[in-house]
Amino acid sequence: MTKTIIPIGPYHPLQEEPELFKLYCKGEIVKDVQWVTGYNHRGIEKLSESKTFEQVFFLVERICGICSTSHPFAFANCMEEIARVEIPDRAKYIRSIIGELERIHSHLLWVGLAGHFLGYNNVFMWAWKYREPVLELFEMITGNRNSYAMFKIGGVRRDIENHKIPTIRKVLDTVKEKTDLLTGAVMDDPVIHARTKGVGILTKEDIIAYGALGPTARASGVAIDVRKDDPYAAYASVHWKVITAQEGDVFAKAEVRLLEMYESISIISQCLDGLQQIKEGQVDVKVKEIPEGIGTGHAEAPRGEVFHFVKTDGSNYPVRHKIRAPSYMNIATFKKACVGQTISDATIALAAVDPCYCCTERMAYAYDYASREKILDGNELVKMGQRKTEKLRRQIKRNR
Amino acid sequence: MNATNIINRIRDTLRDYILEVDIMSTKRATIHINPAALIATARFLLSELKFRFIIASALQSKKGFEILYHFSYDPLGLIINIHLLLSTDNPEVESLCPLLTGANWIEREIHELFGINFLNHPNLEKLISEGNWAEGVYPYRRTEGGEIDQKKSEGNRG
Amino acid sequence: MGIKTFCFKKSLWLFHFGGASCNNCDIEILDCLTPRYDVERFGMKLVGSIRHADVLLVNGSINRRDKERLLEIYHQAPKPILVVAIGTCGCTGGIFAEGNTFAGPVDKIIPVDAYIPGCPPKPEAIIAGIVKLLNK
Amino acid sequence: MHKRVLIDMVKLRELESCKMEAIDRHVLHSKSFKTIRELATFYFTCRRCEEAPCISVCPADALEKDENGMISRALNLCIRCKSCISICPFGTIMNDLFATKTNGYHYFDLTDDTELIQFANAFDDDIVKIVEFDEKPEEHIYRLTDRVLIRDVYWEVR
Amino acid sequence: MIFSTIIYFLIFPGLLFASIAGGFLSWFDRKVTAMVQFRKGPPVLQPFYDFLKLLLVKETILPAKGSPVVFMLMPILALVGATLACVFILLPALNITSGFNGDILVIFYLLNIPALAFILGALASGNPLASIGASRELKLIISYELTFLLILAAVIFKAGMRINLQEIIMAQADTSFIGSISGILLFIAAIFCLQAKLGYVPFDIAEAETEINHGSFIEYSGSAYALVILTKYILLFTLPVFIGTLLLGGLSFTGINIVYSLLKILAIVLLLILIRNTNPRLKIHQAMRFFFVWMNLLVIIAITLSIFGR
Ligand code: SF4
Ligand code: SF4
Ligand code: SF4
Ligand code: SF4
Ligand code: SF4
Ligand code: SF4
Ligand code: SF4
Repeated sequence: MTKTIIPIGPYHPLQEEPELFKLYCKGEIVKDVQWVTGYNHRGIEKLSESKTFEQVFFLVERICGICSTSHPFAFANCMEEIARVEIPDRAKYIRSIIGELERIHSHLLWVGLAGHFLGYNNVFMWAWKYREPVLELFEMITGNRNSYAMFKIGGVRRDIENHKIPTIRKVLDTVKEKTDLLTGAVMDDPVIHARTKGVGILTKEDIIAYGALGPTARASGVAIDVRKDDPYAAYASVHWKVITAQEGDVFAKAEVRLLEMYESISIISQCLDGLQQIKEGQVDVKVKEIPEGIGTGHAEAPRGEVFHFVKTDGSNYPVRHKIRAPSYMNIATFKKACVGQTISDATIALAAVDPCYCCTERMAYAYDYASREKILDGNELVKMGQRKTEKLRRQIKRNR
Repeated sequence: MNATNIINRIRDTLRDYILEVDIMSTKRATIHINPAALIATARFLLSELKFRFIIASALQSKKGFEILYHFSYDPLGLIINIHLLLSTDNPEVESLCPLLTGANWIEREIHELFGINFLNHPNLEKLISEGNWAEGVYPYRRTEGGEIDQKKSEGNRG
Repeated sequence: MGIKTFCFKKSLWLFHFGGASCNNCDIEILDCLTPRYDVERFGMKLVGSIRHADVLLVNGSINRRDKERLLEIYHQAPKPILVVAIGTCGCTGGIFAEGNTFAGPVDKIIPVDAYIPGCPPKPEAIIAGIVKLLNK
Repeated sequence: MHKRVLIDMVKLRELESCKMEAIDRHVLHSKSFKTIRELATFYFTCRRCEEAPCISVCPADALEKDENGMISRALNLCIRCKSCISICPFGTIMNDLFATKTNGYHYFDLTDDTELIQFANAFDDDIVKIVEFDEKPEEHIYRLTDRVLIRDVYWEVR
Repeated sequence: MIFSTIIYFLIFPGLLFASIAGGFLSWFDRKVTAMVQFRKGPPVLQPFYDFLKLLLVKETILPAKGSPVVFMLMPILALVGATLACVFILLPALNITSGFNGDILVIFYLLNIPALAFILGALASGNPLASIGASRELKLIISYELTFLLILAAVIFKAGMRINLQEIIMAQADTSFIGSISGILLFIAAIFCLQAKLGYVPFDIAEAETEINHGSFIEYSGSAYALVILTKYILLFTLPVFIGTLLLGGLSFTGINIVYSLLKILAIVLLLILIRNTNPRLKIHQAMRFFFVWMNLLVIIAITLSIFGR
């Protein structure tokens, strides 16, 4: 098998990180998919064994910048299970708020990228512009735009003081407005419909076979959401619903993500109500010892379930720390979603999974099925995707 | 059906293979089984009880290689770890791939990091290591007697 | 200040190399392009070919597999090329420095002109860092 | 009379680098594991100050005194800033207490006979040896736990 | 005589003037794009900084494979071609000299030189991506040049079979050609041809990305690339002027007419930018069909209409 790795990655986010996806194609049709990972391997599981539990939080936060709270979330759930501690209510609310804010910013980021793949560069710029207020909220609450360092065993590190609540609500209102705008733009656009409906379909059976998670699964009618199934933090005490769709195509995934943002906004505002009723101050409990044992913790990241397994031996280092990010499972479904599609649909099918970057891939190449030679690089794939949009757009205009 | 029922069902059906059942809380349990019974157990969990495969974690301890297969029963939020112990000298176990496509990557990864062989795996090719460490090196393995992590023991950070 | 340096400063074309990072730096670099920060105001833009680049932004810890690619890219760049290590990872390896695949911080592999620490550095910091580099 | 291990703390402390650490869990009602060094130090060397300066200096609130005046360190809270080392007027707490190695793989559970022997074999006989007698205060041999005897200079003459 | 020719070529209305004007238009382009995306955009002098930096500061790397001589000569050839075309268009347009019979055809050929030169340069660079870009560019030229030629023919016909730019301008003294239905159709076709000639979306097929000059130019660096972007500036100025001259009644640089002329050019450029910002890229065969079928049809309809004096 020949493989050409072009060292220059285009700067577009999907190709930002140096992992490699190879598409084997026959003519226009994708026949097989192969992936080469390892460009981003940092040995985090091994590193974690040399860090104390408190330090591990900072490490898992840096598994990926987009999920930077999901991993600490799962790890905290896991450690609290081992130590059998119950965290104060205030900490629960704060954790949920951070988690949901992160979901909003991550979904917005995705909308921008998907827009880019469909050839709507303006959507990219706009979605990223609307993401900024959310990041500002983070900065106000935690002191950093990403990597918030909020979690610790037994609670959170910083309180959200009650006087900040009105500001948060105000920002949420603007975010909601902008979400309406984006949702409208996506849901009503006939070109987007034509371009994404029926593309990259995953059936319920596929989802189960691959163990796919998060919006990818929910868009195929598999209503798994850790927040409902195994409620942690404050999710049991707020009202919200799991968004699902049945079609399993790219459009359904977009729909699920967009509607989830509304749920997140509503969860946050309920949590803020909850916070207002509790006295400021107590946001953590002291956890002196971590006993020997094993623990499993999971949390619903924007892309699906993040799962952590820790084995402890009573010392202050994990003996084994296994981390499973949602993309690890979701990326494999790409094979199912792409094979048999045309190359121009492959990119958007890939983007629909939201292949979060650090766990998985970054660069896409198309290979000829027979000779296994490279014929297209990631750039051209993006281009082909964009061209198809244009074609459809014209068709639709004609049909009117 | 609640968590206790499910665990009892597993206990009854797989009575012959189960070495020990360890109920950690209402939503977590670890079942130690005989490695030979992995396929039967997994098939029962996946197709009869409709569990979801989460992931597998491997680790090496003094006893040998241990693999924990994590399964989740989402309607209840129940997580069951299927634990099995492999010998240090010749660690091998049946692959879950024929049952479950989603187990492909993780088995490759475990093979790469620990050198555990998965029988009947369709493609045990390297996943992450190419260029990062040499052939035949299993970075997560520990040597006999316990190697000392150099950086750790030198520094005073303990 | 000669016309050469003046023009150079006014027109910086950036090329982004992401190593084994956590993505936050990548996103923050990208964020510099978006409406809030808009580096095009300063004549900076991201280019897709290293041949056109004036500044090489490197972020993320560099693992052994990335190291060769980084070297290759650096040698392909037309001189003068400025190298900026972005983020704690780029500057020192950060939290990943003890990892078993770590191949040394950026400055052990190629010469670095500026370091922008932060985990991740804010877009403001990235812009400020590059501006400071120019006034060196 | 079962086997016990006798550790000469004075000589053990002099060892340049010590590859093996003895541990005992479940002593002093602690769920986590402690090194024999740490236990012995707090047990035999610490003077049990009334207004213990180490406790007040600890920035992480990790040190605690129990009803007998014994100091214990909460593993998860201690950040190893080593302020306690510099404040202790008697030089009780020393750097070696914080040299926890990566994980339990290097440690010996001194309640288990085989591990007890393995541990003893790893050291010279004059430092660690297997004995079958109980504590002998007149020879400065005191009992730390059921299976561990320590030879040390006990400051408090009982 | 020779002296004035050199002035014409090098300073006004040639190299210097055209590059400055083109540079400004290029800034205009980027600024408008930025504004569409809620951004602020680059400063006015940005195109000149870019050019000077590439020319003066950056190292020029010769390709290891391929042919360095051709690689380096081609940007120069492209620049000369573009500049000559510019001079031949502007001299009559500005009423400096009256041009010569058949200059419109010469201009047509000169305008082709940059594209062809870039293709050769790309092939000489030895980079596989560049040659993909080159082959696409070639296909593109084949498709749009026929349309462009037909447009010229239509204009010549409308001007009463005159093949002198000066006379075409004079023919529009009362009403510009765009004042008729056929003129409008021609203008539409011409705008798409310009889009393709300038390599703008939706016809930037030879360059992989809007923002990136990939494809044909991937191997160019330093001063060679400076010449490339200079050629692009000049084309960005020359082509709209050419269309302005052919269809919008020419330009004039006297009195209030200066403002009109400027507005004409800006309007054409603005149109190009807006098309570029609201459309995704086409596939190469789509582009070819677009020109071969639709645009040619459009022009032929225009010619037919103009036979009936519309
Ligand atoms: S404080 Fe920040 S920089 Fe320091 S170890 Fe923690 S995460 Fe790293
Ligand atoms: S799942 Fe995706 S977003 Fe989350 S940490 Fe992994 S790469 Fe990042
Ligand atoms: S410096 Fe921090 S934010 Fe940047 S890549 Fe490294 S860990 Fe991520
Ligand atoms: S070393 Fe640990 S116990 Fe001592 S003062 Fe520091 S935190 Fe407290
Ligand atoms: S260095 Fe350690 S002891 Fe000193 S102030 Fe900081 S945390 Fe506290
Ligand atoms: S003496 Fe040094 S090590 Fe000790 S507390 Fe002071 S600064 Fe820290
Ligand atoms: S200061 Fe020293 S002697 Fe006093 S209680 Fe603390 S450790 Fe013991």
